[in-house]
Amino acid sequence: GVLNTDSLPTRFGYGKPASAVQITPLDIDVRPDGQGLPAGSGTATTGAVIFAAKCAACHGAGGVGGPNGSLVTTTPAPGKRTEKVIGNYWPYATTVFDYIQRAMPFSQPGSLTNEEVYSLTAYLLTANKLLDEKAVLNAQTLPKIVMPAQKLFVPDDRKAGPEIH
Amino acid sequence: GVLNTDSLPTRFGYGKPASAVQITPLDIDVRPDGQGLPAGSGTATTGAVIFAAKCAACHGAGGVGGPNGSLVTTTPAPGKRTEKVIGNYWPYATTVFDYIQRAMPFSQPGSLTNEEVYSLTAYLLTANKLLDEKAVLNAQTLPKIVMPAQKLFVPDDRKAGPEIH
Amino acid sequence: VAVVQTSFAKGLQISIPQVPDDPTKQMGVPPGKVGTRSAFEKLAKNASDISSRSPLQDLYGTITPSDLHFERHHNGVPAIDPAKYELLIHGQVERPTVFTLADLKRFPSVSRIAFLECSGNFRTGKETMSPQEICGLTSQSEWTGVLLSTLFREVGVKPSSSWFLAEGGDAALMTRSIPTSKGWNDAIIAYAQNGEALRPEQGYPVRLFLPGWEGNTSVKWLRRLELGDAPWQTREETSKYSEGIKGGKIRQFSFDIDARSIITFPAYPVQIQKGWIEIRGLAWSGRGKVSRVEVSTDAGKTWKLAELQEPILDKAHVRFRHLWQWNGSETEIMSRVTDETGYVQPTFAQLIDARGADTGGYHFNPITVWQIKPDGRVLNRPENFR
Amino acid sequence: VAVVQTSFAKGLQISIPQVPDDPTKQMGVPPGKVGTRSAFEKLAKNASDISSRSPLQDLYGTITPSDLHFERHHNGVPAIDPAKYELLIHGQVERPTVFTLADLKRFPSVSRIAFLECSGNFRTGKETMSPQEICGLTSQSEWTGVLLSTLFREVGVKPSSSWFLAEGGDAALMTRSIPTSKGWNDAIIAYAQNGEALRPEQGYPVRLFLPGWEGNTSVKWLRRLELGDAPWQTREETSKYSEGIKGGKIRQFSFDIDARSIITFPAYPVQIQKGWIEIRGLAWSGRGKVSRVEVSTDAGKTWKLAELQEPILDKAHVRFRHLWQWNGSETEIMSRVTDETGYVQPTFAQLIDARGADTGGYHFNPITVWQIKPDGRVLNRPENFR
Ligand code: HEC
Ligand code: HEC
Ligand SMILES: [Ca+2]
Ligand SMILES: [Ca+2]
Ligand SMILES: [Ca+2]
Ligand SMILES: [Ca+2]
Ligand SMILES: [Ca+2]
Ligand SMILES: [Ca+2]
Ligand SMILES: [Co+2]
Ligand SMILES: [Co+2]
Repeated sequence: GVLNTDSLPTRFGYGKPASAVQITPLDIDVRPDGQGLPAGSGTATTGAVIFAAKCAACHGAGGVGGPNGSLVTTTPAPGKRTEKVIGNYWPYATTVFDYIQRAMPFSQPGSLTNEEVYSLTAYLLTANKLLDEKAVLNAQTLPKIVMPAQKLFVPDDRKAGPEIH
Repeated sequence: GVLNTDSLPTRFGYGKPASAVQITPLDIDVRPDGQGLPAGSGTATTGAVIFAAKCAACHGAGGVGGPNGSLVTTTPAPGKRTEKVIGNYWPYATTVFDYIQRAMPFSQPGSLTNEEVYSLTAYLLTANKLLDEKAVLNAQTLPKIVMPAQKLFVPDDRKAGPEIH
Repeated sequence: VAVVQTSFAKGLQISIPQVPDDPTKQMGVPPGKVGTRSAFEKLAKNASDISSRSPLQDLYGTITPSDLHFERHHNGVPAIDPAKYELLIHGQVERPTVFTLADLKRFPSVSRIAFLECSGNFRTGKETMSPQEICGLTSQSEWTGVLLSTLFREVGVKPSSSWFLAEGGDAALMTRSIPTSKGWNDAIIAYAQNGEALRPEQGYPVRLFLPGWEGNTSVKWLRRLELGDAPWQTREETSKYSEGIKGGKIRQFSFDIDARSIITFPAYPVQIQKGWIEIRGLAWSGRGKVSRVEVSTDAGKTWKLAELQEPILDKAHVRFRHLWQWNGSETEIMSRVTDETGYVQPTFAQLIDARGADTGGYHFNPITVWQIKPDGRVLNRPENFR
Repeated sequence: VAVVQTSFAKGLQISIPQVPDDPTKQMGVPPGKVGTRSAFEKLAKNASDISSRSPLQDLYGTITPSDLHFERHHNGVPAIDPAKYELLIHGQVERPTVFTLADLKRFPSVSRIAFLECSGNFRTGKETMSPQEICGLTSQSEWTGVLLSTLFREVGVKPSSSWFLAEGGDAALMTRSIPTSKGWNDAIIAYAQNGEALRPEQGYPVRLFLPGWEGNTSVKWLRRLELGDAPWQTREETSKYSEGIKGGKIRQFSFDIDARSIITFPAYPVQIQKGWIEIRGLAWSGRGKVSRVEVSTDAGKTWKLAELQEPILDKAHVRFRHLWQWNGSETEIMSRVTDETGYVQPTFAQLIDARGADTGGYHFNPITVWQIKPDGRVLNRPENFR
């Protein structure tokens, strides 16, 4: 099922060069090193107001409970597993910004401004006790936050072969 | 893709024995040696009347022309191929009975009595000049008719391999 | 519904599905019980009163979507209640038996991917013909069922039986005589196609499937098998599905599908542009596996080996591909297949030469030639029987 | 529509299709442009808000009918106009490029039959669970598209690139980081499935297809590939699609689908009868070909080799079958696959033993055990994480 690559020309010439004007609006991804973070900033105080208005209906007041799951660490009921949330399971804080920006609020994805996303990120980190409530989150400060779960993450160590892993 | 037949039991025991009552109504096929021909008989004179009423609309008056094709040999228009019909192309007369019985008239298949099928067969053979118009067709006489095309038919002689055939 | 003006369709009223300006900004349709086909995909067979042709030029890979499998019926598609379905096997057998659909499904099963082609699958006569029109009576599915040999053992087919009659439960009561050896060899009593029950148009709930043989012998809506010792000479194996050959003779019981290939891209009605073009097509043989496909882009002067998509299966459509750099000159392109028996797909002229001008359209498997015009139009090269 | 009384459905209103008493005595439905599914076949996926499961127990062979392919979306199925569709490739490339759908189809194409499985494909907890409920997030298609390596050469991917981001054009803007080596190796930018354009639920008009890898990485409705030198750590590869392992660690970027098999017949909800039974099921591995499937009919005490339907394809569902004569005694039946790397499908206990009790449902591929009751009922044997 693999094409004999010897017979391929170096280039076919299909497609058009992509200009910055085409790339920039799509290139919204944010990496752990901060690459991709936009200008702007936000705080937990502002985030709390936005969260109550746009998020709490699905994720609960203060990010706990709600029909679509908690976002903040809580103590599990006896015999229950700990819910995996930002505070205890997410290895990078930049992911909070990236994901909210692309996918939330669920019913209106892509509707938030950069300031709003910074503020919501600050709010959720604060609620998870990972950020001081006075802190200003921006492209410089956000990548510096070290998440408690980061040290737990290991890349796949499974190998082909008989071992069960 | 082929099952390892070694591991098959001799019989699985699924299905039910078929009784004569189940087989007989379905077993309507007629072979060139006459096997399968029912009791009864028919003549071209009777067949002509039935044909005009039940068949001519589709196969033309006298079995020539009509929206669904001629059944009787005609001289082709200059430059046209001879139409392949019962008289010049069918190798066995029993096939006429078998096919009419199972499939005609097209809009009411299976509606004819054995007498009607014998008569229509007699009529079409007569129209194709293969049977005397006074002849009585039945299980004994029908298989005896030798069709002009029979000598033309040869079984497939193509073989696997490079030959074009 | 909107009215559009294009060079192809002037003032044509067509339906344009509604899509959001930016689908990333509004919630999509939730998961469903049964999937859909995009409203933008207008796939259709080419239907007449008696057949319906697969849109080969619009298909990819080798599996034919079940609802685009070609159709050829002799009195339409019957509606059959699977709970009432029965298969009768009788004649030269130890134990005449009736099987329900549930009985058939309990037997050991097999699956195989194989083509099914109508032996009348050939049209020519004009330039503006697509692969669908020329050659759309071939399709491919993964068929599942019980080997007929398993049922033969179950009912105790007698050694005296050399032919059996297969009869359909349609309004044509379709009947064909089949050598009993094919039943012992690889015939399948099929009840499934591409993962699900047979489609009604393909014989629901049960059909005969004879790998590599002309489609008509794979009797649909199968209701009865009678074991005998001579062919029945049914109308479908005498008046039809027989072909004139040299010396005024008529060849009968020509079951095997001779090897064939056709370029499905580029092909009418597409218009091509200069530059690299991947020539794509299908190749198959009823006698075994495809060994190679050659492509000519210089009107048959030289031939190059096309790439064959693996797996190359026995009696199955194979997808072939060949890269070609078109410089804008007028030319003709064509493909020819060679099967594992050494048979090389002939030209139209070679077939007429071998069979005589009186032959008809059955088992007619010539090389299809596509004319490439300087403006990029791709046209069938019509052939003439006389 | 009629009201029927059965032991299963009391007074349920169901639709019974109308069929003639004798379909051989009235003309059938003429050939059509698009085929149909028999009204007697009630095939359906099992749909929730976020996924929809293939009815494995109702399927035959290995191809999943496209409209029964499992679904897993993160904000529904977007409606995309193929004429407006574009794929952007940028980042660590010589030539950032935008491709239309027509551009993608012009490149050399490949087809391959391969499974796609969601790595979250495991449910347990009760006896009355069918294969669909336990394991219905796996399906198989013949995928056609352009090798990503062909596009990588076209845009000039820089040797510095070790990871790329694949982004979907759905309302979740789904993103996954993929090692660039997978792109060079066997990734396909797929635009067709089982002979026709991708279905909307499977990513129409274009998806990424990563053979053998967890389904979520085969990003649907693909709109963008960014070449980079480190993973992005998207929410889908951190918060989700990661699994707890021993020592409180969390395993990430676990892409390969471990080998798995499941008996799909007999399985809940069927009830079996004494006598010969063909045990049927599916087996597959994301690491290569299936080498063998063993079946136990005595609760795991002894194992026998099942027959494997050819062709056995790389990273593809394989149909296995094994004849068993049931004497009416209570027992347990199960299957286990071994792939060509020597990996043997583990039991639930072996998996917990290897990963610790804190692991979740991702990449959970245990042997499925079916309890056979003396009255012929077949029930799932539920397993417990703690
Ligand atoms: C209409 C319901 C709804 C609203 C409103 C909503 N969410 Fe969500 N949220 C969801 C759903 C559903 C998911 C899970 C999506 C998935 O798994 O694909 C989710 C997931 C998340 C996650 C990831 C959780 C995890 O553990 O992986 C975060 C973070 C999040 N939402 C933040 C927000 C924020 C911030 C807002 C407001 C700006 C918001 N959500 C508004 C429904 C909603
Ligand atoms: C409503 C139209 C219609 C009527 C009425 C009809 N036929 Fe036909 N007949 C057809 C069609 C259509 C075919 C071709 C069927 C096929 O090829 O599957 C055909 C085929 C035949 C053939 C085979 C021709 C060949 O060369 O293979 C015979 C013989 C025949 N009909 C006899 C009859 C007789 C006898 C009757 C009356 C009892 C009859 N038909 C009534 C439509 C009709
Ligand atoms: Ca970026
Ligand atoms: Ca933004
Ligand atoms: Ca008989
Ligand atoms: Ca009769
Ligand atoms: Ca023939
Ligand atoms: Ca994983
Ligand atoms: Co080539
Ligand atoms: Co076995």
